[in-house]
Amino acid sequence: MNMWGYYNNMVSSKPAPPVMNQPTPFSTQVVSHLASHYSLLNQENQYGSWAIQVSPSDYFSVVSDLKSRHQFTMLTDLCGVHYVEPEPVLAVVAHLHHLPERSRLFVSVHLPIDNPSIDSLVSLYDAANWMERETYDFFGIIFKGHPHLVRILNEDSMTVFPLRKGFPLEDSTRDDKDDRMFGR
Amino acid sequence: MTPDKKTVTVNLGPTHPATHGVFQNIIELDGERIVEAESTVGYIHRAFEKLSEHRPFYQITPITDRLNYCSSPINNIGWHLTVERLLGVQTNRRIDYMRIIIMELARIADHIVCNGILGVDSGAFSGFLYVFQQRESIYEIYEEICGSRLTTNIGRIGGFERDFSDVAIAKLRHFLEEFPKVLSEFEALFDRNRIFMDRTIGVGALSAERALAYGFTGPNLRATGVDYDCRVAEPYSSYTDFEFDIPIGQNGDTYDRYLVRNQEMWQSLSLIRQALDALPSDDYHVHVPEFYLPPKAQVATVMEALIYHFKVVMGEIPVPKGTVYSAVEGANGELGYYLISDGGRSPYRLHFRRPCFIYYQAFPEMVKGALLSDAVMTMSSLNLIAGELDA
Amino acid sequence: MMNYVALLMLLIVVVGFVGVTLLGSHRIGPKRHSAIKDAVFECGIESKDNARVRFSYKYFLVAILFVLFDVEIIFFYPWALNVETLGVSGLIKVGMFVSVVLVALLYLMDNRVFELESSEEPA
Amino acid sequence: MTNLVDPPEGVTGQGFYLTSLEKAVALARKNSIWPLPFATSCCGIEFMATMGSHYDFARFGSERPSFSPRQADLLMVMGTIAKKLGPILKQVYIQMAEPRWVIAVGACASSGGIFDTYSVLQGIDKVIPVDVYVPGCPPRPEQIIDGLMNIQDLVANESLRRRHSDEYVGLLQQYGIE
Repeated sequence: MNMWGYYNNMVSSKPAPPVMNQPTPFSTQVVSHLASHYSLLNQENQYGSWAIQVSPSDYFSVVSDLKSRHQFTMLTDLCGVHYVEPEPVLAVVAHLHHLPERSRLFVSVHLPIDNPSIDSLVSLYDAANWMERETYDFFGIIFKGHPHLVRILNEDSMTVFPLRKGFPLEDSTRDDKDDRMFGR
Repeated sequence: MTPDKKTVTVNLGPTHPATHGVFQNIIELDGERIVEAESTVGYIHRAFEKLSEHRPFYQITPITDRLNYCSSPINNIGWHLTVERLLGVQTNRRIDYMRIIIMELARIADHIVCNGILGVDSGAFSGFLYVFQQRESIYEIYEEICGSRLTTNIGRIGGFERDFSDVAIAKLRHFLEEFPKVLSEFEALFDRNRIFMDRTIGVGALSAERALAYGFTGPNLRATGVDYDCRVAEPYSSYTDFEFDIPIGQNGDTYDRYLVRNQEMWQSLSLIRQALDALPSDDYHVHVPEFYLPPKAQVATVMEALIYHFKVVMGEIPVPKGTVYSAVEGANGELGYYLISDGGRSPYRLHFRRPCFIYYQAFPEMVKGALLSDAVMTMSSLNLIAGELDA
Repeated sequence: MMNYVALLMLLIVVVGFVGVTLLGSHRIGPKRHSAIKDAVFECGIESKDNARVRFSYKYFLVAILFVLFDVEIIFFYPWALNVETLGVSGLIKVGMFVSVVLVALLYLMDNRVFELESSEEPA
Repeated sequence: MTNLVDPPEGVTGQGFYLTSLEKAVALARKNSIWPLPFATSCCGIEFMATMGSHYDFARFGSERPSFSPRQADLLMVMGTIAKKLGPILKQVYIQMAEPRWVIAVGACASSGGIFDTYSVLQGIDKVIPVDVYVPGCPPRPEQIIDGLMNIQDLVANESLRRRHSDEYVGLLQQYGIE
């Protein structure tokens, strides 16, 4: 079985393995290109990958640009984060991956907690479907244009969004836990 | 009853024997052909991510065990690598090699389950029995190294809790001798088996483009012909030190996935052999007393050990703030840890990139137009682990 | 005639044992009925839709033919046990039987009974 | 020839052997328990190992795992039961034929285990009655086999009238099962 078959089709030379905690030159180039077209609210090297923060209105066009122009063909993952400080916001982080150049890019967007809604990426990446449903399930972020935005992991009857900070972790139905015994 | 309705609704799961876990597939059948499939997941959602936000770093290792429980050591070591990356800890060669031995052993254990069960689903029970016997010897090696069989909790942040004993090395050597025989036998049973080939070739095929669009990684992506492997693309631990091939398939069907997994077992065997032969002598853990629990005997006798034990357990250790994504090549794909640390004793947010979760959404497309019996084979060959899928 | 008494007793014992155990377990065994208990087992969820829908008769035909050919294997069993005593004549007789079955199979294949998804209806 | 099982207590005489029907039935039931493996997670993999050639679960008369509740005697719940799965487990239990036994394998099935979270059922005894609990996360195959042997003891000592008794009906009613 051959090595590097698919990579060879996509790029002429095999890129060198990335240096630990150093962004690849390719991703640096892409980020600077993005910075010239969009206003990047934040730009940070996260242990070897660029993480950029964009405004909710730019989010879809940035990701679409990254896919069509810069060939970030894979959406590795998409997740939500609930930041409490300095002000409570919900963030969506899309993990994009450029396979041949071995570059990862994290596009994040901050949304107000009282009306968290953002464009869905399903039209760009099929993988986004369940990831966005999961993020909706956990954080209650509404993805506009998602074909089937319902809860995926929790029961449909659930009314809260469990991964928001402040929602208790532990099961509330247990009556055998005596706090005096646990030192809490 | 609607007499005009031509399709029959068949419900595969949640407690169906063919699902090997708790998934639900509602399948619309026109005769024997699948017109439409819809999957429901979440039946063993255990809130790993919420749980991780309430556990100190070293206590998250047992939680990762239960992600893909067929290959827990990969999850454990992937988590340790993530934390070490956040802390900036450099491990020595011996630890790296030990980790590679364990991870490749776990990969073999996982592929054994997947391919053995694929055989069971196609009606050949005997292959399962042959390879599961060998899986027991992998368990024995785990037990010798960490004391546990399935949910291993192997290793610590910064290395291992104990060195490989002579018995462990001997058992590894014995396994390296015995397993190739059984694997050859297993391959002889299936590789050119007419019935098996008829049941798997062209079944559940997905093109490379579609697989990438769905975010496939691991053996399932490699079966489609894309040679993306975290071990090569973003080498972690010490994979750069060894020679190994990345087996790839062509058609992305069930047969190719089976072949890729089998070939990966051979590669893993070769990796274990290389790492075992070149195992340098050094410490089995690095000196990070803030995170590595001191030996229990010292806690009772040495003052520093007691202090550090207290600090580790009570979580009074400063952790750098930052966001880190670290991925390892799990047994069924890229297993990623997206860790946001705010400097506290437990992660501010920890998101697992679970490959199974991402595969499974392609299932309706993979089985569309296939026969009902093909759906069972496809599901089995994707190596869906419910614990990882539902997190 | 007396020779058959043993056979008769065997018959009584066999039928009696089967009957007594079946009836006995039916009488003694605990039973519990409720709406959920008597509902269709649908992998643990409530069943929806109706199983009584129309489907192609070809599946039924294939199922019946499978049973037919499956049962015919039973006829090989006495021959296989006595293959040496029956000798060549036995082989010829079985060969005749197989050829009859084979002709039937060829006839079915000619009528495209096993092609479930052919567009044209079988003759 | 050795006996596969020892005969129950009884009166032995010239050409006959007498015992109570209860003991004979118990003997038969005990050695032909058909399990329904309700395997959800980690413990399911250990059950696979138990079924495999090394531990050979079938030695105890459990050769045939039944995936339909109708022909099953023993519901083996292995692994975490989330709250979403709770009603399904209950449905499967109700649809099993009497007499039925339940074994909770592993910490998660017994008590929720380490997953004291909002989504996990804290022990299957919240929805169905359990006969034997097997501790461990996951239990070793030996422990699973020990659990089965405990079930065998229960089966062997169960009175034929137990399932008709008011206590049993009351027990089921506690769980809302008719």
